[in-house]
Amino acid sequence: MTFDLFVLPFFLGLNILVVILVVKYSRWIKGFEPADRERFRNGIFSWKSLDAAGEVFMESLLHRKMFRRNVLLGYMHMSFALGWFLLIVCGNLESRIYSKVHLNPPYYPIFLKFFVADEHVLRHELLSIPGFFRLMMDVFLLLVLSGLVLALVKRASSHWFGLKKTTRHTFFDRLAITTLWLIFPLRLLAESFTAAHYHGGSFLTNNFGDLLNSFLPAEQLSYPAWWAYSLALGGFFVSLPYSRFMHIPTEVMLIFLRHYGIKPTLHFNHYSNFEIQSCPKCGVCIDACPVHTNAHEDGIPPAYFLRTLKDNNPCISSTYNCLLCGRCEAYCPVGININALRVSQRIRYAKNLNGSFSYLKPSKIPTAEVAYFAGCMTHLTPSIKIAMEKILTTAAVDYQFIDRDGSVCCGRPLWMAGKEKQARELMDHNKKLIESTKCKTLILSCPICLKIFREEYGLNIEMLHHSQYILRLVREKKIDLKKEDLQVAFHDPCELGRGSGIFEEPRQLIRQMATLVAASEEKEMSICCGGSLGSTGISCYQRDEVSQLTLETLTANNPEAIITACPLCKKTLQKDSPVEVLDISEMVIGKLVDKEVFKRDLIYQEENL
Amino acid sequence: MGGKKVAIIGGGVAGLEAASSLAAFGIDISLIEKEEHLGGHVSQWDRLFPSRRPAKEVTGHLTGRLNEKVTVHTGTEVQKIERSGKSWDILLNNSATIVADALLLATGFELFEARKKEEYGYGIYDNVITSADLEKKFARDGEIRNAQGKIPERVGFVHCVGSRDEKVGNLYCSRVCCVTAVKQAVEVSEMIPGCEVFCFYMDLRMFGLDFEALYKESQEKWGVHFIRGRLSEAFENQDGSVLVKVEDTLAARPLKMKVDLLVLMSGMVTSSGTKKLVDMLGLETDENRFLQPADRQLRANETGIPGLFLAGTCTSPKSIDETISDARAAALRIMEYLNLPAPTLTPSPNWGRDGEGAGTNNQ
Amino acid sequence: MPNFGYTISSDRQIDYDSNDRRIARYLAEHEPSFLVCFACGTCTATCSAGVFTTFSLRELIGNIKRGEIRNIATEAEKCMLCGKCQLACPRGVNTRNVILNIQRALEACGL
Amino acid sequence: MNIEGKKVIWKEYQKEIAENDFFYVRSCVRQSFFPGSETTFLKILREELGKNISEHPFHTTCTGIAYHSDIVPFETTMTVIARQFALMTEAGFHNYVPSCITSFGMYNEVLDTWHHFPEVEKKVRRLLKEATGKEFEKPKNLVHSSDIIYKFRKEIAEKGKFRLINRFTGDPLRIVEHIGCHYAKIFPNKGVGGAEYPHVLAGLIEEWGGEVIDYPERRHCCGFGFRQYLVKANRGYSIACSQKKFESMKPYKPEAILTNCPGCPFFFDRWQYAISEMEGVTYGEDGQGIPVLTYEELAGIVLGYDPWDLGFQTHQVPVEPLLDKIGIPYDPARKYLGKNGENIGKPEIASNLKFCH
Repeated sequence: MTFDLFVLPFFLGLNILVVILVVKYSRWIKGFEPADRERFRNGIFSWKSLDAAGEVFMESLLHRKMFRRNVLLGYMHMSFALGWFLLIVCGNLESRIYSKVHLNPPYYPIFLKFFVADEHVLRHELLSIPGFFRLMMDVFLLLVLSGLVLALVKRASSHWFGLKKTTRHTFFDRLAITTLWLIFPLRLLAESFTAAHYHGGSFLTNNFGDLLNSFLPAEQLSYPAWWAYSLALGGFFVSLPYSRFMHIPTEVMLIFLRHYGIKPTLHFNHYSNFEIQSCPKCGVCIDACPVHTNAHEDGIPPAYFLRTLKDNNPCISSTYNCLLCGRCEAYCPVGININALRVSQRIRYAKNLNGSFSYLKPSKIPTAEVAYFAGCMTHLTPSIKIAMEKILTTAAVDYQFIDRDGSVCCGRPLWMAGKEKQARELMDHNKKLIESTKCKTLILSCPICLKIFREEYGLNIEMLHHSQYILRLVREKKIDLKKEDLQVAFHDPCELGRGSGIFEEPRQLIRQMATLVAASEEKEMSICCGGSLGSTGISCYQRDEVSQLTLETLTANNPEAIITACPLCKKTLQKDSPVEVLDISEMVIGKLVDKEVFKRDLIYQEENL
Repeated sequence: MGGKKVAIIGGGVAGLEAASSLAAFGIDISLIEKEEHLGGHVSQWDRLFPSRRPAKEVTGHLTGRLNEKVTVHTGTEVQKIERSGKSWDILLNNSATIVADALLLATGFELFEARKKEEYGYGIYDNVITSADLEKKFARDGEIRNAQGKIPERVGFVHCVGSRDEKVGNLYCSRVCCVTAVKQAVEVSEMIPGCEVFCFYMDLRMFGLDFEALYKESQEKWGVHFIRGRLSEAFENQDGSVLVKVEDTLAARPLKMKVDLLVLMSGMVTSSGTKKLVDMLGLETDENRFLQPADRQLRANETGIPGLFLAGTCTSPKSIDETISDARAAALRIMEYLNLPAPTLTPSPNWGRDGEGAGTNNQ
Repeated sequence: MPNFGYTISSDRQIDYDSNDRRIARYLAEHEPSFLVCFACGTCTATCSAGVFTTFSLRELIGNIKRGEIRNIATEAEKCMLCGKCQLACPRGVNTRNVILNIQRALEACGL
Repeated sequence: MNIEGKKVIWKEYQKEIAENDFFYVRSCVRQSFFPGSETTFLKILREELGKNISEHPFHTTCTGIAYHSDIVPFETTMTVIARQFALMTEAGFHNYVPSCITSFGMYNEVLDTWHHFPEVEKKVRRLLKEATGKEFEKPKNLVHSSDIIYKFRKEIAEKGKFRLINRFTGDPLRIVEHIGCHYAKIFPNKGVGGAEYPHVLAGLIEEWGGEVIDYPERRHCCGFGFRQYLVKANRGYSIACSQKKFESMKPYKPEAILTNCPGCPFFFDRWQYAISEMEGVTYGEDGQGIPVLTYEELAGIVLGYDPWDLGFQTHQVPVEPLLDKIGIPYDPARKYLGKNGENIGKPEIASNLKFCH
């Protein structure tokens, strides 16, 4: 017997799901930029797909990143994903034993125990191939069920899973999760009832079947149980595309697309759909968001924001109030480019917001090997300017101070506000200015500038943050630093660390001068100072809340000073900091040795009086 | 330390505080007040800046601290003052005479007569009132309506009326009007939701510790508008509303607008009572007609005449807390003069805690 | 009309009652910190754009409060959004959001 | 509006106005602007009130116009004024009565200067002596001619044949008054009723049966402003000032504008025409303008003088509608006939402002 009516819910559900997915995905892929479509076509039948498969296994099945975040959470996701996956694979293999035909209908392995439920086929020793499969199938079922138990516990008390807040559910989310949670208990029941009669199971289903049989009419109940099981499966498949569980197939797609080299752009496009739909709403981003946790701003964390994108109506506040600090990206197990998606929505709002800088007149700067661009923010922290000039003169660097008499903004703030066109105007102006110096190296004091200079200016010269350049000067012995018995903590500026991947150089430089003590959150996990220009919406009071949090993490190990490498961070943190806050360049001039240097310092100071 | 007697002219904040401070050390006090009630201007006020506590709390506390050593003569004016030896003979209009070892003048201030700024039309335009009138509305009516019985949709406050104005011969700042205007602006906004409130100011002199906070609250919470510029003139429209002309000096352009109620922040001028005593005792006054102490920094409560002391707003505009400190300082000087040991602390533990224990604590 | 050789000069007076204060209301609602500006001019003094052109946020906010909105669109356009003013503002005015909201308000009011 | 409040102020600002024996000095411009006014003033004082008033053929400008246009120095002004005083002294008078508001302001300014700086007075006496050999006494009583009409307003009302009442409705005529800036804005205590709420013209209107209409821009300048009008390039400001006042008074539906200055009535009258041509706007009922009168003309109306002898034919804004309201008889045929019957010519018809021919 290879068919029974009860398979229909599962079978139809499965087909509907497949059709919907195929339609959705193909529409999105068709919508790609030609270049991306090209990448896709070339990618499919290349080694890239293997890599992708590998990552799918690590992330989508094993949930490695989840494990890193929290073992219980990781195990919960892993047990569901991997357990189910193995049930399907193993079930298919097992079905081969019993079926004569080569290609079984897809429901056959799923309901195998129903179809092969007759005495003589099932008389097997435990130490036989069929027996082995039976054992495995029960083991995997147990694995999944264990995950289910955890899921239920998580419901009750999520903090065991390292989550303060969990996501809210939509109707389809609820439908899907209910059916999902029913699937495996029902499978257990169906198989157990059947096994109670024919002993076609293993340690779990057989014994559980006998137990049930002792006080229930197992034989009569087994058939309804198979029906229920099939219904649960069908229900889950049908609701999946409209629920958070859409992330299961979509995340797999996304991993492949990434491996094919498709990247997010500034503007919202069909690739963005894959990213949005890949969000499992696992909620790790919620507690990662300082604006949410400390500035009490709702709707910012991606788990919430991306849903509004799904419904295509993100509100102004959730679009603009985000600091774009990128901490949620660092946490996201799926690796969604949330900042890009956020800015893409700002562009949408900003479409009619103009800006015209026709008043900027081109100007020239004398040529030099090295050019220094302080940036707007640095003009509000002149100590950094002075420090940099002092260091550069001390090291006898041939340099030009490009914006000594006031900067034209680098364009990053406009860029982050979604005003690309206007940002480009400013960028062109600065680009010409810098090109006029014919410099080979450009030093920037402000990480905000650094990021956009590196990513969008298209200057083919070396662009370094001053922390990197100073470290080089030290290594080249152009300046000597004395190490003192001083304990300091380093604050990673968002745009320098997560933004530009510069974590180590500043730390190495600091270690030349003092002992670096850890902050409770640092590097990728460091928290924004609160001053980020990424947000236009939040109030100064909310910014203070974030600063407070950051200062707590920085002073966790009682440093004597906080060192940062960004004028904006410095200015923001020093407002409420219990200890001194210095830019790394200011720290350096305090630690310069060599009498010559002090002489030059004096001359320098006189010149600047 | 019996036998010593001090006469205090003026039963306002300064007079009351000085009286209770001295009486607490067993000195006999004659407190002479021309009005029927004690408390001076503050007794006519509804709420006080910046905390907006009821004025009654303060007057209640001050009068409550008067003990049996204080003889109060209300509804009484001074007819004649003569110096006989070291003491003062004070003849009252009820033909009683008081003999005192020391005399303290606490004759306070009067509000500038707003009619003198003819161009603002006080007394001519129905809807031009003074800050004192508004305070009475607060206290009496508990609601604000203009002369047409309409609840105002727009109210304007004119700062520096009679202050910092050569045209009326007052070259000084009255100190308290700015913050009073802001306080009243907040109160009006609170009473009339949606009412637009404007302050026309030259400089905002928020000198007190909490004044700036009140100023910010007025903007942030109540949306009070501040227009920098002094009113040139006001005019009454057909509907009784007031048309004001001012320069928005920050926009460097003249501005006109209509308000349903215009409140003039009358400043402080020296009181008629003070003027009378100036003639009686031949006291010195400064160019603004306030009493001139022996030295504004070092001997702010003394005069050239031994045994004659000054306290409160008769020497210069002061806020209530300043007046109270000044009165205590005067009391201390008087103690010294009477060769009594200077007190180590003022025996009024409850004083200063907002309202708490107000009117109690008679020792 | 006979040529008199002169015309009637326009009035420089701000007529508050007839001015359009919708923009001011929009800002008060969407970026309330706009209300606490006390016109100290720090923003204008530190302004990156101000180095190169006549742009004064202080003046812009003042004009909007008075309903003098004739050329606020072109003025607001000059802002580079660099954020110096926001750091400098003693009253914590959310200056960059004021600029963005001026442009939104103009859109909302169909101006 | 609380009239009692105004009365308080009017009480404060009363000044001494001589009873009789006036030395009258004419205005430079009024005789050409409103030819009937000054002769009417003399006629009223001599014939109606039987006063002794004299004027001097050698009297000249007080230099006010040149002074306020910054083209003569104050010393010159003071010496010229000293000469006028000398004429009065020689004629044996002590009560000086200028017909011009600006002159009135000038004389006050000079006397006040001499009061505060006696040495300046000494110097001026010397200069006058050297230049003309003349000496002078300062006036015992200096008033503007409108002050005198104000003083005798009751007498005029008694002798009057008409009152300022609309005979069709029986309502008092709604009249706005405009005081020349130099009357009291420089020296508020030299003006009847002070600078903010002057009574000098309001008193006439009340006394003669009309209703005084106050309006927001009452205090505003008519727009003459000397250089604003005299320099053609600036005339836009001048006319804008008048327009501001018209716009402000229009809602109050005034039936006449009463003035006491040489310039003001001229600009109110002529600018109404210019504005009607430039912008097609008129400020009276159905296309008419608002008639502009000098206080002498108004007094003349009250006393029943012939409108054409008062010089109404020289007004740009026709006065006939007002005369009709009061019920004053006039012969339209005689409007453009001069003193001895010859035709003085008709003005062109204006495009918007209603004329009466």
